[in-house]
Order: sequence, then structure tokens, then C-alpha cells
Amino acid sequence: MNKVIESVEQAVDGIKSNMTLMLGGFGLCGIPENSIAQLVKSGISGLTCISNNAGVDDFGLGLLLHNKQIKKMISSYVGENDEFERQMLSGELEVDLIPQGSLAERCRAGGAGIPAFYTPAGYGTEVAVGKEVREFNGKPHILESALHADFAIVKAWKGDTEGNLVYKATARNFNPMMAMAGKITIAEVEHLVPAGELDPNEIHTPGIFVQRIFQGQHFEKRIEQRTTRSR
Amino acid sequence: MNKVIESVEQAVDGIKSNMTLMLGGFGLCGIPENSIAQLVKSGISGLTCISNNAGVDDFGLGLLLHNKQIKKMISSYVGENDEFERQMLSGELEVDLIPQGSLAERCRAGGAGIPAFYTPAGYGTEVAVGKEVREFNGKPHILESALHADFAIVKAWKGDTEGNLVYKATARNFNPMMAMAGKITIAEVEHLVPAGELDPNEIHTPGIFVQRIFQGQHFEKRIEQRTTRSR
Amino acid sequence: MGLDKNGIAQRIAQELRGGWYVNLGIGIPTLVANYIPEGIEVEFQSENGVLGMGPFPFEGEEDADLINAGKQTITTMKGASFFDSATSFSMIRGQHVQLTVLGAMEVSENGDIANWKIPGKMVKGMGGAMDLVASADNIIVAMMHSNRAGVSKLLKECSLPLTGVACVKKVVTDLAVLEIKDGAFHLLERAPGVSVEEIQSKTEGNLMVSGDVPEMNI
Amino acid sequence: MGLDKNGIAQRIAQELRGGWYVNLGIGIPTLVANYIPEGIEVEFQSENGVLGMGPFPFEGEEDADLINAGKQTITTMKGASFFDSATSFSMIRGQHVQLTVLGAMEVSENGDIANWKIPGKMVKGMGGAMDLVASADNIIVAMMHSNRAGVSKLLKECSLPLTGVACVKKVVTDLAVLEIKDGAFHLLERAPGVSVEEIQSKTEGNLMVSGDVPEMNI
Repeated sequence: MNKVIESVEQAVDGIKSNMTLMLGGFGLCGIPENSIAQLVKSGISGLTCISNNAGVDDFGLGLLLHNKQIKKMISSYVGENDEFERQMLSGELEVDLIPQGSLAERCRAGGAGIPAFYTPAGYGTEVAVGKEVREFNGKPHILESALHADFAIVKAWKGDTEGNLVYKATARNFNPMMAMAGKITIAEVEHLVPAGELDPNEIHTPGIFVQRIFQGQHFEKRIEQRTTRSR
Repeated sequence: MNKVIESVEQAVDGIKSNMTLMLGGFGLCGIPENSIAQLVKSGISGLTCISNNAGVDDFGLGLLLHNKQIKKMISSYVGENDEFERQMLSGELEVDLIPQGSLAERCRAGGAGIPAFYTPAGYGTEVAVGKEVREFNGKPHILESALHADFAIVKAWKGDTEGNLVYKATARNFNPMMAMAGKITIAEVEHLVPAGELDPNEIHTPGIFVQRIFQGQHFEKRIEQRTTRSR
Repeated sequence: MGLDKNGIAQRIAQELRGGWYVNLGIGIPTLVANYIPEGIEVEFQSENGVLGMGPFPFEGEEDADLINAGKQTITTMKGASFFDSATSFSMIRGQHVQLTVLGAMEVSENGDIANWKIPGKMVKGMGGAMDLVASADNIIVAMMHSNRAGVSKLLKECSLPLTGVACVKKVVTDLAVLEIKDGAFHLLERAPGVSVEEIQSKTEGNLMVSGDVPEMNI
Repeated sequence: MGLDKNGIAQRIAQELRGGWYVNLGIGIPTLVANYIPEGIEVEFQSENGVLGMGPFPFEGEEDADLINAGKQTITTMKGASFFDSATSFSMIRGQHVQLTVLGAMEVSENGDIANWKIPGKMVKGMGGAMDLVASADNIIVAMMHSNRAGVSKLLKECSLPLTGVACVKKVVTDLAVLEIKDGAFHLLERAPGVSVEEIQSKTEGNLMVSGDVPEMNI
């Protein structure tokens, strides 16, 4: 089943104002750069974005924030972005902060048809407010629900025409779970290859979870904290 | 961290009568042949075995059944085993049948620190008896709990000295989730390789989930239904 | 008269749409793969962990590590992928599979299905059937209209232990294609040469017939 | 007097045992990796999806696709593996990680910890901290005994929004090693040259001192 689309314009076709999006990546690592740039161009607004982080001021989701296209962020950590801080403190931006493991599991649950699950994370904190608490094996847990998105946008290293994806190193992060949880999942890849070229044993995201795939262009792959040692 | 042990005797060391074991495999595909053979030799009994199937009369878990070493089976499908039928109908063997997807997810939950989750599978059937029912998005779901095991025994294609595992084709099946859910996880592999030989990107089960790994011998890899087409 | 098993499979194959991921159960459903309409591309999922199943292997090329949910040796198509059982049922439970075809012992007029257990006889287990029927939006049951004793399998209520509740949307039997809605079997098509009266007489559950019922195009 | 950050890290490193998988938080905890005792083999997990983290890369060898949870470029050791965030937190929640070391703004005598939010100021988010503290059996907090204003961070009750409840077992500060049990900080060791009286005066929570308290061996 050929899922290949020819352009980033086609990739984001159908994404409208006030929709909920999931965007893969951890920090700036493994983010769908091409699609984000296109969303900035599109001018749509009122977006709810589910993403572990919110980019930096001039890259990643920071670009959409700067343009005031985001109404609400659902994230676990947003500490690298001044514009984010400003919009949040001024009340322009709604923010839902979720423990990172719960965020990952809630995306997976959304894709896996699990409407809710119990986790110990956040018990006794403000994250637990309004949530059911139940003890299992003498330990309190809270009930967390599945997350879904109108569109999930992920970035992979390699992908084939059937939508099968392989990620590289820690650029995998949230991408596989989000790919599962989008009503429509868009994958931008560094290397688009013919079906049959990827070893079926080594595929991280089976093509069934992907509706559109395209060859990304000019990946900047910016490094947030360049740490090195001397030789 | 070197997890390599030298023999199948050492592999099953500490497995005692009346313990709960998880055993990977689907049918006879991807089952830990060496470890099962050693358990048969060991003579321990009263085992609770969590395994999708129960082997056939003269191979796989069927060998342990034949020897009356199993007190209880927790499985999704056990239709390939006459001795199983006899023991179940005579009441010698306790059987807990679980929908296959719930079985997989309950093993994963056990390994992932999720004590319970909701699933639609089994609602309105005898599987739901005694279980909490709750509606999500207008659809009834039942609450299923995590499964754990004293020992999980899995079989992989390749493994390294750190316990990292790679499975082949559909021999993967239940092995990765069970590897997560054992207090002690034993992996028998067809090819034991030095650390660093497996691509970190292609590892299916990270070594953190595996406590013991050994080079299996003489894998029979029996085929249950040999279906072919003519040339 | 009526269709044989291959005829049932052939009729069900007409329901396939291009781009669908499909899970075929054991028995008649497996035969559906032999009748994919020309120009339609579908991909088969097997719940033991493979997407993109191909035909059986040539003799001598069987791989013990590559089987389907019926434990049969198989091959894969280009673009196939392997995954673990939890991921496989994430596909199923998460409704990423567009069509599930499975057999049944009984179906009721409200869409209940029984296909895994006969009390007092051998219980083989439900395998993945309960997950499939509870999750799929689009379930077609493939079965004979009556059992070997001549008793209807399309009932007011199932007598056997249920596999799932109110989940079957369509039934294709040797005699008819029926849609289940509003607590009734709606007769959509007749097998070639089979009369509405015969179908009526062999359907215990509430059968709705409206207007002329066309013959299957098969 | 007391230890500097490296001293705290060095003392915590003495807690490591061979064969452990360890998650180090940002700040002082990161420094622990520099003081692994000889003959002890441990493996570092980073919650963004890597097991077997190595040192920073040589200049020019940075890989944008290979970072730790602090977004720093890293390398991997032989035998490393990569995985997705759900699997990563399966390791953490499922207690497959034997030791978690993290910083804190406040710790209470019953083991509560606050380290993610100061009301009215910037809220950066909890990241993986809530999952880590709620799940780990073995949590060591690395922090200064008092904040910059000289106020104790070892309290009867945390004043800041909590990250987790009754979860911290051990605290290593610039002044002391303390075990938390039965609703009190039990003084195990003093930093070189630091008196029990000084520790007492800088600990707001219930401090238990029994017998002679040895100096850290550092």
C-alpha cells in the first residue's frame, strides 16, 4: 500500500485550526522539522499540541508558539523557551504538564485501544487532582486516560513506501507511540526507500500506523546542548 | 554487565516447585526448548505456567504436562494437546483462559509497572465475570490486572553478553513482554555474540530486562503445520 | 443448494477495499485471501506478529520462525513487518485493522457471537477472537447458515458462551448476505438459486426482508 | 565547610553496586558518573531512550540524534541499546532500574520530595521526575543541605508542590548522609570536619542521631 506523498504541503493537508496534534521528538531531537515549518506557513491557529517539549525560541514548536498558533500545550517539560514562559504567565497559552512516563504511556494507550490505566506517577501531587486513586499491592496509583490526536506528525530516519519506519538512536523517543495514536499519522523521513528494502525484523513502526510518508528536505537537526570532551 | 551463564542447568537454577513461570512462544514458534527440556529433567512440580499455548503432546510445554509438573496453565489457546484435554477434563489441571491480546498486555503491564488497565476484550463474556466494568466513550470495558512471574524464560535468535536480544520473524511473539515481567528472566539464544556486535538501534529486548543468557543447543524448532505450495 | 466454503470466501472478498489492513481467522476466512478482486490492494495481518503475509512457502522453503496465527508456515510480501504480540493487539484493539473476518458457531440478531467454547466438550480457548470482536469496527462472520444437524446458526439469542456482545455487523453464509442492525438480520443478498423462503425458514432470529432481494453477483 | 558538588557526587558513587542500572538526574547527579569505584560495573539509563550511556563525544563527533535527558550530546558504550519513551518508562516504572539519583529543592522527614515547581515563578515541568520518584525502590537525593538564603532544605514538611510522596530513602548533602525512615532523618555520616551540631542546626526536620556518627570516607 503506497503511502507516499510528494510534498510537505500535501503532508499537512487537512490540518485545520483548533485541531489536536501530536508531534514526536525529545527536545529538538527527532522532531518533524519540515512539517512544523509548513504549519508555520499555513497560518492555522488554536492548535492543541501534544509534545514532550515545546522547542526553543527560534526552532521546533517555538516557531509555532512565536506565531501564536498554539492554544494549548500538553507536555512534560517546557523549560527551554522564553516565549513559552511569557505566554504562559500572561495566560495566553494553556499548559497541561504531564509526567513524562505518563505522557508516553497515554499516547501508547491511545493508539492501542486502552482507554485508561493506573500508574503510581504523580500520586499525592497536583497531577493527581481530580483523578481516581486506587491501591494496588498496597501502593496508591492514579488513573490516567488515553490521549488521541487528529493528526500525529513523526520524524523517522528511514521509511519505506508502505509507511514502515526506522528511527535512529535517541531520535526515536515519542515518535513510535504518537505514530500509533493519530487518526492520521504523517511521517517525514530522512531516507525514503522502496518497499522491501527495510528488514521486516528491524522495523520500529509498522506501516499500518502511518497514513502519509514523505521525503523531508534540508534537515537542520539542531543540537540543543553541544557537550564534548577533549581528545 | 555480563549476564552469560555456561549451562542450561545454571539457567534454571532457583526454579522451584510451585513457582510461577512465563514461557515465550506462539505454538511451537519461539519457545525456549532447552530450558523446557531441563525443567522436565529437574522433576519440580506444581508449576503455574503462563504461556500463550501449551505445546503439543510430545514437544514444548506438552512435555511438562505429560510429566504432571504443571498445576495450572494461564493461556489463550490450548487446542493442540490431547494430554492437556485429558488433565483438564479430569480436573487434574487448572486452566485460566485469557484473550490473547489481554494476555500480551497483562504481561507487558507486569513488566512496565502498570498494575491494571481497561480493555474492551471479553466484555459480556465469562472472561468478564468478577471483573470491574466501566464505560469509556460509551463503550464498556473490563479491568485487567498485570501478570508477574518468578521466572520468565524466553528464546531469542541473537543475544549479546549484556542480555540484549533480537528475535527472528514471528518467533518474537510473547517473548519481549515476558522478558519484561519476570523477577528473573532467562534467555536462551541461537547465537550468543559479544557486546557491541548487535546494532543498538535493532535490539528488541534491552539487556536491562534479562538476568541470565546462554547459548542454546540443538534447537529442534519443530513446525506444527507444515503448509506449502507447489512450484 | 447454496454456496460452498469457497463461494462464501469469494463473496466476502467483494467487501474488500483498497488500502485496507485485514485480519482473517482460521477456516473459511483464510480462503478469502484467494479471491482478492483485481486492482484491489490489501495487506493481511496475523495476530501472532506479522503484517504483509504472503502465500505458503514453496516446499523446502518453510521457516519454523515464520508462521501465521493458525501455526501454518507462511511467507511475507515486500514491505512486511514483524512485531510482538502486544503491538499486534495494539493494532487490533486500536482499530488500525479495517476488516476482521472470522468464523462462528452462533450469531444472534443483536450481533452477539459465540465461537470459542462448547460446555462439556473440549475448550480450546478463545485465542485472539475476543480481542478481535470487541475491538473491530468492521466484522464479517463467515459461516454455514445451519449446523450439521440442520439447526439455524442465526439466532434470537446465542445459546453457547459468548465471544463478544453486539459486535457483528455482517454475516455471509452459504445462503445469504445479512446485515445486523436494530436487533435484526437484514437480508441483503441471496446465494444464486436460493429463495427468500428458504433463508427465512433457516433463520431462527428476526429476519427483515425489504423489497426484492438480489442474488449475489458471484 | 562541607563538600562541594563533586564531593557529594563522589560520596553517592560509593553507593553504587556492581550490576546496577542507574538513572542520574540533571545537575549534581550527573557528576556521579565521574566517580564510579574501581571494579564496579554499572550501566546508565537515560529516560529519553538509551541504556549504556558513555562520555561526551570528542569535538566534531557530536550526533544530533544521540542525546541524554539533559539534551546533551553523548556517546554509547558497547552493549548499549535504544528504545522508545514508553519502553524507557517501563524500565523505570517496572523497577528494572536499581538506583535513581536526583536533585531536590526540598525533602521532608517522611521522604516527600519537591523539585519541579515554584509557584508564581517559572514552571518548567516535571519531565520524568514524577515517574522516577513514584517508581524507584532506591532513590538518593543529591542536594545542598540549605538553600542560598541559608534555609534548611530538610524539612518537617515540604512547602513547595510535591514531586512525590514518601519515596526518598537517602539524602546526601554537602554536610551529611542521612537515611529517611519512620518519619525522621537518621544521620549516618558527617562530611569531613562538619559537626553533628552544625548538621542539627541546619536540619529543620526531625533529625535522629544515635551513637558516634562517623565521618564520610572520601
